[in-house]
Amino acid sequence: MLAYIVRRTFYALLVVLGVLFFLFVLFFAVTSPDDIARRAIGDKALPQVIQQWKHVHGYDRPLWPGPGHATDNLFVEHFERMLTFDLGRSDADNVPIARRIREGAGPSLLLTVPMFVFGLALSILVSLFVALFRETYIDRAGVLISVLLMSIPMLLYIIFGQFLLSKVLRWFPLSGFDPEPAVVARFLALPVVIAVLSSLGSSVRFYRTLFVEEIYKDYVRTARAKGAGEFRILQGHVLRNALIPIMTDVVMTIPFLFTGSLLLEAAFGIPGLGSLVVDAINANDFSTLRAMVFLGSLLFIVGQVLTDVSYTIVDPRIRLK
Amino acid sequence: MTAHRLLALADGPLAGAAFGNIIVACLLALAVATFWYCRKNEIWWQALVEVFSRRRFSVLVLSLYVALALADSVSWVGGGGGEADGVLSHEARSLVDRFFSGSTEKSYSSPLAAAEFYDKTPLVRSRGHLLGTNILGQDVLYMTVKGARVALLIGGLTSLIAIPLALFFGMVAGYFGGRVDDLVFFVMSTLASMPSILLLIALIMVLGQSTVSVCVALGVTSWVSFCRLARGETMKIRELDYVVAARALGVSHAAILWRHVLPNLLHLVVISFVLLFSSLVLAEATLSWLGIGVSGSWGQMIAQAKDELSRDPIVWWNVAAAGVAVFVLLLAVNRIGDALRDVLDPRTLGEGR
Amino acid sequence: MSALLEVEGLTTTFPAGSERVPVLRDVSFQVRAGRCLALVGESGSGKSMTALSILRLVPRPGRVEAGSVRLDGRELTRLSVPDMRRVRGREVAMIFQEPMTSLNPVVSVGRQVVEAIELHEKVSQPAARERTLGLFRRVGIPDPEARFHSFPHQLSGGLKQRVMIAMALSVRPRVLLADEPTTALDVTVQAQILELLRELQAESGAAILLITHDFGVVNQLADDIAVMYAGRIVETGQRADVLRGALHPYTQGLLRALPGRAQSGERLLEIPGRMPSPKDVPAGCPFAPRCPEATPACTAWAPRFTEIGERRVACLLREDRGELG
Amino acid sequence: MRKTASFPVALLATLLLCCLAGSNLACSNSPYEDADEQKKILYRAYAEPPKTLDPAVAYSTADQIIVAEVYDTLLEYHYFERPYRLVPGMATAVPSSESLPDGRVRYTFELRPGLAYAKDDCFGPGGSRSVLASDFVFALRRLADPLVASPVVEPFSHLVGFADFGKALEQRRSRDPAFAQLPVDQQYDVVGGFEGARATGERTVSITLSAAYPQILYWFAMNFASPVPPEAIRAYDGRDGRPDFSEHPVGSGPFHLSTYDKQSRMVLTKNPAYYGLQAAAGTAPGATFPDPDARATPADRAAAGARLPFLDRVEFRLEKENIPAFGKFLQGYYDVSGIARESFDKVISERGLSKEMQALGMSLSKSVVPAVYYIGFNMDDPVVGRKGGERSRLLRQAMSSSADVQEYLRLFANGRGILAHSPLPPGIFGYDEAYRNPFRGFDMTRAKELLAVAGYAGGIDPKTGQPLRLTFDVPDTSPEGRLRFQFWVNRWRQLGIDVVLDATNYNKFQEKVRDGAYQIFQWGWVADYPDPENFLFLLTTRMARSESGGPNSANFKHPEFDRLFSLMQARDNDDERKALITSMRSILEHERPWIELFHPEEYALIQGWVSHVRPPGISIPTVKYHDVEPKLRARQRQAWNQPILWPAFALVLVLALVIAPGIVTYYRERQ
Repeated sequence: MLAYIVRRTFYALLVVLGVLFFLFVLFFAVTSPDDIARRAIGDKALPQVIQQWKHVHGYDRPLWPGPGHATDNLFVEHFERMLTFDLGRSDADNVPIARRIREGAGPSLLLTVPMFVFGLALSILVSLFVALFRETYIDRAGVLISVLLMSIPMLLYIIFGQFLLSKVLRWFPLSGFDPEPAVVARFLALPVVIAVLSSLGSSVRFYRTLFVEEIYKDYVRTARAKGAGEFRILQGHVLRNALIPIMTDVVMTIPFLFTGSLLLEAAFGIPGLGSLVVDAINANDFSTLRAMVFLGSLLFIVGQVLTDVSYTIVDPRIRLK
Repeated sequence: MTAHRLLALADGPLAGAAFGNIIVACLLALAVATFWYCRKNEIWWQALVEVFSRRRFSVLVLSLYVALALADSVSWVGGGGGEADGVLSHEARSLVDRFFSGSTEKSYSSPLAAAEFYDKTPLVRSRGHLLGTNILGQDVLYMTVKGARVALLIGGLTSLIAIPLALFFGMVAGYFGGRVDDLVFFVMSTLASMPSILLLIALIMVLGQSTVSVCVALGVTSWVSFCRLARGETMKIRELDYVVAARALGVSHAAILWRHVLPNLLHLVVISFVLLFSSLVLAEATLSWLGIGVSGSWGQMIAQAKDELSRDPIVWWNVAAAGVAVFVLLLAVNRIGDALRDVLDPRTLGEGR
Repeated sequence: MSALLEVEGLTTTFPAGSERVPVLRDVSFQVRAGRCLALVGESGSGKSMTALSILRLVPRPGRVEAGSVRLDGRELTRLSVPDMRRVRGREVAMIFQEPMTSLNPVVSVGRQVVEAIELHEKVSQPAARERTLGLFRRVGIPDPEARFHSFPHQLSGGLKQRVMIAMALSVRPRVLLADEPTTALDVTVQAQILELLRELQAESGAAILLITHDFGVVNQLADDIAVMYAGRIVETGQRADVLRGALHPYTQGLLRALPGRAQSGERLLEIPGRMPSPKDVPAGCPFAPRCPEATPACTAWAPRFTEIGERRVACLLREDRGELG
Repeated sequence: MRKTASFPVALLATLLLCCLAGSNLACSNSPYEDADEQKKILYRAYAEPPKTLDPAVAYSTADQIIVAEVYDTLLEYHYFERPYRLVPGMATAVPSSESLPDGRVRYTFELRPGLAYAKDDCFGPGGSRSVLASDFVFALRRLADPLVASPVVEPFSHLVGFADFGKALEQRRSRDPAFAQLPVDQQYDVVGGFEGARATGERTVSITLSAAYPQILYWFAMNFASPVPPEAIRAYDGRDGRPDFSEHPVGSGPFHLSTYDKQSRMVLTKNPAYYGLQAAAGTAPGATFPDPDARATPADRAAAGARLPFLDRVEFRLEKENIPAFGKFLQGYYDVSGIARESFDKVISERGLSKEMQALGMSLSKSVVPAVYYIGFNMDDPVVGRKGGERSRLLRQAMSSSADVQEYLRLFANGRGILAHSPLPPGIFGYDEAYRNPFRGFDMTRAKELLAVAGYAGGIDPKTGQPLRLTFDVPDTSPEGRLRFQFWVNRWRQLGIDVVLDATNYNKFQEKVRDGAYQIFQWGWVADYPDPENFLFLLTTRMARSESGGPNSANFKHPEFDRLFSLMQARDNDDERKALITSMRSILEHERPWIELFHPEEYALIQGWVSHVRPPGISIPTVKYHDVEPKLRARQRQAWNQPILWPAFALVLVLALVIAPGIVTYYRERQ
């Protein structure tokens, strides 16, 4: 078990290095530091100011390691800094990126955690319900509705949700965010509803398939022959078995709770990490984008390791010695 | 920087007509080839017939979209009638362009209205427009129809990039194993571990914004999952008796891959293609909202129209037209995808999520 | 003495296209307490479906169309769902063919047996556990404490089948439906399991409906035999009678195909042809196309049951004999 | 197994409970805490978070909405009077120029007594101190410091020794590492400051210019010359968890910044140390509500002579999208708002407020922004620029004649804006209402004729036989942006010219502009101060992008224009100056480096409970003049925001009706 975790972690580290290399190629080799510098200061800056900026930010050094600058180059520095979580400063407004991420993580989590919890709970409930009534019109309608729901782009959910629920019916604030506990739920309610609804289709379809697949397995028949009721079978046997693939799916999404939701945050003005990315796009802030991609990958890789390890705990069939 | 130039070229003079036509021609050729292959292969033919009989309506809808996209892809220069639209003499116009020629108004008009929406002046087209016009007075039906080509281009071009890539690396890695497999798997893990939407954004920002670079970025982010699948299947196929026998007999690797492995992966290719397609169109819509999508796409129409719902009186036809168009297409594709999966392969794929 | 389990006219159908096709047609038999009836036939003849129909566990969209199943005079087909649930496991238990897949892979085997007990009796957790351990001991599982926490994949096939038996016997059912309990096991284990079943039956006096296609198993366990073909019972009788002199040509064919019966120099015989699928069972005698003795009449009229002593057979050819006898 | 027995039930129960609890918490659409309802708080939206709050650097509107309230200035603009007039702020009087030998000019500012900074920990815990003349000098020295990177070095370099001081600092720093470690105020003292800014007493600041530059006074009405306490620079260095000075302002203005969470919310709170609230201030013009003018409302009249500010707090909320922001305004959650294009027709009818809005008690304020939007030609370009000579000039004139501004404004700005005939907007000296630029009326026939004379008849380039191909480079890739720019392109295409819209993102655009690889672009300029010089300098050779990287992106280089400019610049607003401006205007009319598009008009909607709001035009602090009536506001908000709840019940009912029969049949079948 320990050996497996060590091996898995080592590989994960290798992948982190791979990601860093890819990012370097993307953000330094394809886009030159000159571009970054010009982007950062804007059109009012004089050439010497650009030079100065490049100097201050250390972009005026060689790109790749070479004779005479084996360590003093951007390539080595990129790895060094990223691996020590020195994410640097934003190209757009010079704010330390780490601080921006710390600030943004809170609102993002406030949005994504309820979104995730409600989404998961509701989709499991609905799919259990649909599976319980399999091969009736409820099941057929459920599948059809799921496909309908997943054929609608998120944009439309947002547009219509905002229009109908906020503007016409005045249930929720139109947009905005305030971390004050007294009011925070108001702002999050609508985005959470929209997110849950928009992800419901694909989740229900996926989970229903898993459940139905399990229902037709022999052990379910055994349980029936024992005298277990339909409900008990669903939750004691089917859910238990189907939870393993569901968990894989779920654990992989947990890291992304931190990266927030781009569209929702942008549309509802929630100052989370999703907004950070959207701002970075609009401001051509490459250093922030770079940091966010790195952070996202890191979380994903950690999530992957966790999934693999938790798999061995949850599924007795692959419990390792 | 050469990448920039290349993409710029593709999006520049060529983009309007020739480049798109080439892509569409490629896709069409591929579709015909697939059809021909199925025709000759009884199992495939039966599967196709089965899918068709189960999803007659969806297939019909999809065919309509494809037909519209094709009509918009056949374009040529000249033929007159374009002056009213401000089209220049050397610009190619498609069948669709010609059909809707002279339909531009000054600004908004609501569906089938005879006068402009705001200042109530009479329209150029006195019988009005079926779906109204947008802020620049363009016929919304026209814009919506043109979106079909863009959607199919996004799905098709990206698949053309992603699927061969995935198939090649998946097959090679699964078949040869060892170092090759390690390397491919490592690259896959690396790419897969970057959150796809962030990677997409990063790629588009670095490559610059154009139809081709959006497709390239989508391709880069979407090939991995299929590659993983192809690799796994190849590993299984490699152990099949007749493949082992063929190897023992000294048949070349290329021949084995081509004759034994590839045909056995084809059903995965077809299903992945369909599943990929809808996710690509959805991804493009997201990108459009962020302002880095493909021009002329439904996603962009929706993004442009999102504020119109707040107009008073409300302008709904733009967002409704694009929304319905994208919804119906995705619905048809998803339904066909479901049927295809049921028919071709109920097991290995699980759900394409 | 009246029978404990009486099945009469049981007909189960599945939809095929627009109509419903019977997979069981007019199945009738009786099992008395303390006796073991073997339901014999080729695979696909409807043996397992009979057991599932008795428990009302026919997978959807199949359903029991007609007939009655009486347990000690109580009509099971008309029980409410909750009442039926109380019958399952409690009064009629079932052992399945595939011990590999019939146990829940993610629940420990001990808990699965405990669940069977808890479903029917109000017992404390420790008591249920104790009983389970006792059952494990009884069915010959070595080191029951350790096995209690094992997961199915950690046990051998024989052990799993013993767990299944323990589960089936956990609340002392009066009828045990054993669906090919030994098919998936190797020969030595088969013998042990059969021995165990015989002991347990002797102890509890339960009625057993043994479903098998293996006359070896029949020989070891059964008191009576019912032969099924294409969803119908074609012959019933006491074991010895049937084995000694089968009346139905199908039974005769089955017995001839038995390896043990093959005399030196005599070729191992197989019944030519295949059993028809429920969809295209021919009119007249379903066995007629494969029957070596078939007459034109066989394809025209469906045979009725002929009683010959305590035996019954459904064959036109024997109808005369019945009249004669 | 018994423990998991009720898992789905528990799940369902939790979900329902959470929904109930959530709906209880989320039952209001008010974005504010209910406790604040009765306070004198002004609610405003901002579209873009400030980049910096350092008064030496803050230049954008986004920065100035905070900086201008927190940092007080020596001079201010009169709140009502137009054309703009400077009045004393922290200074006791607006100084007049004093000519010195060798062409130098001196201004002497006398500080008002009782000026103090808002309480801040940089003065010791909870401390404060008086504003000293040396703080002004320190602030001016910071402008010269290259490390501060102030964007307004150019106008302040009129101060004697300003540029040399910066150079000296830089040299000393690179030579002497120990020096570079000193606090900046000490560094400035060691180098010795510069002659142009000297504190000649505790309350006297003397400014010396190397040559006449009357516009310098306007700069003293902006935040760049606001006093900065050196303590604050020392304390807020952004290291070891301390905030940076650019995010922790320390000023003497009417408000101080109490919350700065710029990605969502900023709060200004009344500064008790503000001199306007001190007894000594009396009727200081900058801290007293001015006498009413002709447009004054009864509320304005009642407020005349009152001490400023009225408000206890100003809440700013980030609203990146203007649709929801305007929606919230209509719900009563913002007090002042622009008008979203989408809602214009509901709000405005016949250039006045609609009946509906009037009924809600709102009022409308209109003003022309001192700004100009234009399409520029790159005059260095061989096709559209000066190298093409007469042919290119005619082409520019033709394209200018075909730009249909009225239609553009109607489509994209609801007609909010006036057609620009020259760079100068109304309200700026030199603006001539009667002037009609012959190439700025929309006239396609004229444009086609001009094009034909140029040699591009029907838009066909004789060299290639194909339509002339030009590129319109725009920095906006947003879907809406595309629509706007496409509008101009469509008009030119009607001339037969093949204009390609090249929408790149901002940095690629910058790259193109830098490389000179652009032909046509669109840009806007908002005045820093109300003087024609601030517009016309955009077309001088000295400011050309290709020469100095300046804001003259058209690279217009015209010696006669430059000569006239230098004459015009230093003059007071007299007839001679007007004549100079007219000559410059005719050069532009003929040469057409720009297609002047329009001067935007700003419409502000004001809720009935807000008083004294006037459009500022130039970005100057105005919040101190505003006042609100919280009681009225609370009443209105409640009336406007009754939620419509029946659809929720209907939905639940429909769901139940759809699902129930299924459940019933299911169980019946199972029996």
